[in-house]
Amino acid sequence: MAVATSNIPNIYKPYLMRIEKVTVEAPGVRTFRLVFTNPEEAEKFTFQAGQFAEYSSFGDGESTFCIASSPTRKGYVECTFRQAGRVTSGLASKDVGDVIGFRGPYGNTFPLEAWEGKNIVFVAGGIALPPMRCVIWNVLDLRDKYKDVTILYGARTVADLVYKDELAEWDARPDVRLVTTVDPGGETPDWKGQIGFVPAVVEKAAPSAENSIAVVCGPPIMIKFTLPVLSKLGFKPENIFTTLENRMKCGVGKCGRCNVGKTYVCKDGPVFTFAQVKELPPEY
Amino acid sequence: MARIGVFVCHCGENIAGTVDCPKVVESMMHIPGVVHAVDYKYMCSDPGQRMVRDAIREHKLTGVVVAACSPRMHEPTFRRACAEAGLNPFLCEISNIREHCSWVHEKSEATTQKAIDLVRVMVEKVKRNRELQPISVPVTKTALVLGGGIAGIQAALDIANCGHKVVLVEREPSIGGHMAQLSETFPTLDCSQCIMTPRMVEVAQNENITLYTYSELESLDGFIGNFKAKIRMKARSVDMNLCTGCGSCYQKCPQKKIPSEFNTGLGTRTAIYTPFLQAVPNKPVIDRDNCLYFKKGVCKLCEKVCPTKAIKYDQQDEIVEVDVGAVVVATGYNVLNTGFFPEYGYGKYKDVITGLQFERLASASGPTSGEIRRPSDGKVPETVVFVACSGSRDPAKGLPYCSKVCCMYTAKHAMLYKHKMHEGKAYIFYMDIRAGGKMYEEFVRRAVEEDGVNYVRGRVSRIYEEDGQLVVKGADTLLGGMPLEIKADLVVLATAMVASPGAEELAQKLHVSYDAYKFISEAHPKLRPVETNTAGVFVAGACQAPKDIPETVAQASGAASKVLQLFSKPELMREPVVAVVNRTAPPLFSTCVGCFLCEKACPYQAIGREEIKARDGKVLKVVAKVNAGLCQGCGTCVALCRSKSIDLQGFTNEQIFAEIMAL
Amino acid sequence: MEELKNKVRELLKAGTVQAVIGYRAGSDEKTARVAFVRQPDEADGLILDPRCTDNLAVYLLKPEVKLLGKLAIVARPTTARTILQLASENQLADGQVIVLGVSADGKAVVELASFEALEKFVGQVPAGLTEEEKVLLAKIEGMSREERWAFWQSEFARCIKCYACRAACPMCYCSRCIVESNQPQWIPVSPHDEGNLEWHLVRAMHLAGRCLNCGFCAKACPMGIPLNLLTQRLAEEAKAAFGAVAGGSATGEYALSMFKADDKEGFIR
Amino acid sequence: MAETRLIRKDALTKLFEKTRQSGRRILAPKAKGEQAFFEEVTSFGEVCLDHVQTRSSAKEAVFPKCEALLRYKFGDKGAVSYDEKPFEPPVTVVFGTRPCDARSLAALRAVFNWDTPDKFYLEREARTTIISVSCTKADSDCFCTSVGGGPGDTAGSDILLTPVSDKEYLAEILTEKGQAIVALAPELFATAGGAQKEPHLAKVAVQFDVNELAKTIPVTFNDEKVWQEQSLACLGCGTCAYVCPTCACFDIQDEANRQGGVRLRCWDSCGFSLFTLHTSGHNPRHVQSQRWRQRVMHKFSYYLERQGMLGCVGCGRCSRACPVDMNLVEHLKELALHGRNG
Repeated sequence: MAVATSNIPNIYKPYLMRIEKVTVEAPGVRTFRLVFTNPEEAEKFTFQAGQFAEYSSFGDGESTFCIASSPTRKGYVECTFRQAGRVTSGLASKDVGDVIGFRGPYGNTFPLEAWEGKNIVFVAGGIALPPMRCVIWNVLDLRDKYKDVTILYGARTVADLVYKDELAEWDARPDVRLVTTVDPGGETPDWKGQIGFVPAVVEKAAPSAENSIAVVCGPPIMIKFTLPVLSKLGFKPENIFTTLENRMKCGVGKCGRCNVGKTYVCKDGPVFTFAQVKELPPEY
Repeated sequence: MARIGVFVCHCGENIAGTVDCPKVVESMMHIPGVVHAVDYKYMCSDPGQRMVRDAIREHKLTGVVVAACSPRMHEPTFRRACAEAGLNPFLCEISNIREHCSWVHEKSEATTQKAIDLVRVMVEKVKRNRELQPISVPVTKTALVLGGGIAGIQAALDIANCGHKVVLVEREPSIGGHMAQLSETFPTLDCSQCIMTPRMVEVAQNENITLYTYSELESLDGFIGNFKAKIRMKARSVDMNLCTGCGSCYQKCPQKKIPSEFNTGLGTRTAIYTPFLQAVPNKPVIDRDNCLYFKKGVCKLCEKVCPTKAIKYDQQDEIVEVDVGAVVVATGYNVLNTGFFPEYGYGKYKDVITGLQFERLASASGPTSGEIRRPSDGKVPETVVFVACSGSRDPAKGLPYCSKVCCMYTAKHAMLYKHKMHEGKAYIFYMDIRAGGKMYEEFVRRAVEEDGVNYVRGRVSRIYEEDGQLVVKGADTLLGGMPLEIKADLVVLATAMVASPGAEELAQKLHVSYDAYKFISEAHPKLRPVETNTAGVFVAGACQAPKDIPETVAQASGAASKVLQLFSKPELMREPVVAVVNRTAPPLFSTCVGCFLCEKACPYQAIGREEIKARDGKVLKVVAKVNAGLCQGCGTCVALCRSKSIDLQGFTNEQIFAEIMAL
Repeated sequence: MEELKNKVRELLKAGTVQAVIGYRAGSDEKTARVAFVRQPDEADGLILDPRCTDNLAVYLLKPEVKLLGKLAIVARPTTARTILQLASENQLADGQVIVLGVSADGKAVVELASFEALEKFVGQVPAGLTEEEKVLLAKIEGMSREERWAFWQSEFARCIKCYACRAACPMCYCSRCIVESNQPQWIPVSPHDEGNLEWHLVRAMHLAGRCLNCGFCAKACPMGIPLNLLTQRLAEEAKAAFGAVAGGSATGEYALSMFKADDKEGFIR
Repeated sequence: MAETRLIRKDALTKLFEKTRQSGRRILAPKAKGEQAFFEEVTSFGEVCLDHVQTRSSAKEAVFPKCEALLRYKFGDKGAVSYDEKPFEPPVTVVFGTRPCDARSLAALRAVFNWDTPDKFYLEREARTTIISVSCTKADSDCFCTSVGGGPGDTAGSDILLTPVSDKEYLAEILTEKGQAIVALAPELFATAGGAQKEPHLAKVAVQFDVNELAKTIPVTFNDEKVWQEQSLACLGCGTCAYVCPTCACFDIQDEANRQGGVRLRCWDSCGFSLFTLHTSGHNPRHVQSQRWRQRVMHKFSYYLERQGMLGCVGCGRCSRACPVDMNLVEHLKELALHGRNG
């Protein structure tokens, strides 16, 4: 018995993207630049800073990362990931020219328009710079619209710092204040940045909270100790943003995995202010 | 981000004759991760190796697959080549498209396709290979030699004479083995004991050799360079330190009718005895099964007559533990025994004897002092029939192999008989004569031509007694299968050489493999004839296969040289193919759940326990830990681990899965 | 019954243990459920009757239950054997748990504080399949290979991969089950025919020679798959091949871990 | 739309045959041992309506335990292409669902159709006709009336049959899909006359006030002790979720060989410890009590807030299937009590 099929699209079907460039950022950490294999899809595709996607290594499965490139840079998307599980190992084995899946963009975005005319302070730790890189470039590409830009970035060791070339580029820019730090013991003899944990470095750098937005991403322990510092500096919870990274499968509010209370991180997030985070049950 | 190079070897025509090598190369270029593929006539040649080195540098390879012969042949070659080019040698793998493909198939599309499959499988493995570093382990420079026959004696002396300690273990009360039992030896007819006993004395006198007779290996643990052997010294009931070997005890022992093992049952011995006069050590042992005191609690005559009070009835078995770096197995052989030849009446007719029994009859130290007299009535036989291949080369009886020495010793036996009994008639039933060896063929010709031995080509079907006379029934196949009946006074069966009793159990203790006939297997039949599949355990003499004295001695010296090679360095480098227990992120730390069934299963005692502690020192978890020095990479623990928390470096589960999934 | 309640009260009052794992009445008259008794007066709610069949040993390794403090557990012989088997696999230490051993007829209760005492206790009760179990197993054995294959295929087809069998099995204590090991993916996760077959065969093999035949897996299976038939069969196999019976001692060897010179090698062809 | 007719019990065989002849797949309760399971049936004789409730729910008709989301082929040098076929799930009649199961479709649809419609669910649902049978008996685990349903509730059914005598069912034809079934054999349906279903329905007592519960459970959220006590017996097996007609959580897994592969979606459970485990080792719900809380909160609190309905239809399957006899109603009552007190 035949019944006509409807035109509901398959929301689980990824775009096929070709890897155009692979950059090894740190041990086990890679950045892929991806381009659409189908130009029509490329034409229609848009996203905004803060959104994430599901990346497939076909045969291994899907993994969730934010889009690490800026929406201001057209024609490609970039993602940065650390090789850890089955999917990321599958992805890590891929090279330029290989095809991977990309499903997205999903989730909400950083309210960049609302931030216009403000100072922006980025605080990132380790592998959490990628979700912020998207916003950083977005802001820098529209530099005139924002006031002071401060980037505070720390990693365990010098080797663990990602986007080393871009860090140098930001460092060289007069309109960006970059402070990098590594944990004590993680420095190399020629390390010129700070030595110390991120919260202490933030405190020392003391960015002004006046007319400022802070974006904080990093491991839970870093966030836990950085928030009081920002608060002491006068940042209000509603002006501090972060992105949550709960485990996801579908990315579209079906699979039930990322829920924090009634909140779907995939739909209502991943971008939250700390004012919002405080309201969430402690399950993230 | 794998960058794999594939190097397909033609091996001259060996591979290229059946496999389309260029096609293999072409198909490799379609596999993700393969950035370079090339074929060459002889990849193992200098230019071939250079191709590998150059490609590693030029293409920045992260892995190399050489499709060629068995990794047993050239894996070290190519791994070295990779190392020279700066690539960790363990990122190089061999795909065996010769033994596994070209040699076993005809030239066809399917053969080439199989070669492609085999190489692709290895490409998928290499993609998942990790850099590994060799493991260095110290070497205990003491050798354990099991068996005090000519093989064990030769190996022990060779090693000891190079200044290393040797522990020599012999099951019987004296060393000497079968060679001490022999009369004259072919092809020179020199007296066996005359050449054997000096060697035995040398062993006893050598300071580097510790001799344990009447002892057996209890267990062997550890690994190459670092074995721990437990030796059971069976209770001798005689204090070796006090005994002077004066012999008063066995002269007085009332139990005199015990069949002598040394004389193959043709003579007798006492309950307290030394096996033979030249025994080393020349100190007696009480055979508790036959001793009146042990059987009935009375007698103690030996204790009374012993001038040094050396008799110790309450002596217990003693276990001694020795650390050794290498083991030579030289446990010899046995002769096929009764019951095997119901049609020949062995065991039923006293005058049907084995070749070894004949040796004792012919030996000056034997029960007849070297006169050939038949066991039943001591009469000198006028007609002797020798039956070659008694048991050997008889697939129907389960012994398809040739015992190798029978042709020669049968010729010798007939010759010895004829030398002593010029008028006697000697017949030899044979299948064919195998006399490969220096002066061997000449020796056989001498028996036929000079000593008038009657060689009858044919098998004996039956031996029976008729009117008190043995009748040998056979056929002469050279005369068209003419039936033949010979009335014989004595029949000598050239019984097959078989593995010595307990060979299987011993092999299991040593973790070495053995063949269907319980002979110990060598690591490679041609290129590693004195090694076993367990590193550090070597093999010499007839425990590996039937062989004669010169061959045995040569092999024993070969095994000794392998031991010496091992002892020539303070440490040895081992492949890092060892098991590792995983580590995961806290709070799990490891998926090992600490059931320690692996600990029990590990044949090398390589698994210990490790506590995972919190910062405050509190033990969070106890997990298995592999001692890389002890681990032999056998993978037993990997197979056993239910949660898959142990993996074998170089052969990880992931690699094996990738190989299978690539098919 | 009073004897048990008194023992429980005693142990809790004296502070010998902080909690006792026992049975209490369940949703209806046919069911019993686990009780975690922490106050002496709660002992009144304990029951001990033919309904009480769950193998409570499964709770001994549960982190939340361990947090209650030192434990005592009401154990029929099967549960007692489970505890010994867990001990032989280093999951329980001597003295860690006090066993209130219930005799096979359910009447007598003995306090067993050491593994040695436990070993004696289980030694008095014959282990192995019941007559009914043997009959059931013989029925499966009596099938032709094709019939048996069809039987298990239809059973496994219903599996939904909820892993209740695993959760209910006290011997399934791995912190990461093989089915969750995905590098490599040993067993397909999805509940299709292949994945289900692999899961159940591997589960059965992992219990070979370790299964105490408590039947909790089959009871837990919401789809009614008679899973215990598989482990029973393997228990018989381990017994026949290696003389191995699980749960007899706290230091017992595991047949599949041990090599013995007289091991049967019939499987090598 | 609703139309009431009578159909004789012995006419069901005929209706069944007509339905099958029309090319529809029929899922119905089939007895196995003491339980009944929804399975494909090919003759009416296989159908068993004697059980208060089947062990498994009928959700498999619209949300299979394992389903391919996409198939792909590997090409040369890391190339990938899709192996696309139109998604045409079988046209299905689910016969013999209880009214609670029929209601569960709305809860499933709420998840699968919000914001981003899920083709797989919706296509299956569109092709599925639900013929329910009212409950004339209930057991102690049934609590449909406590969550807004009832033994003769029509929500979600296309046809609801209620036995009104030994020989007859009252048939409420509720939707076009239901009409289509009737149209296969209109001669089997007689006019209803004055038959009433209510007297024949089982009596299911209301056990708790669900509106109160929605208010009281969140209050208890941070009271760890309560949840620990509640879940101490829980073994963390997924049974409750797997037999639940409304549980919709799933996992996505790839299975592939050298030639290509398939991306599968299969049932999952928030009760599993690995459900929320991050690769880093961090687990937002690292103990069982949190996972039990999630299940209860989701069904009775979050669902209401996000989907505007309860995530529970009161079928009682979770209580019946729980290997350690955790009884949801008991737990809910206890929670309500805690909420009220504090």
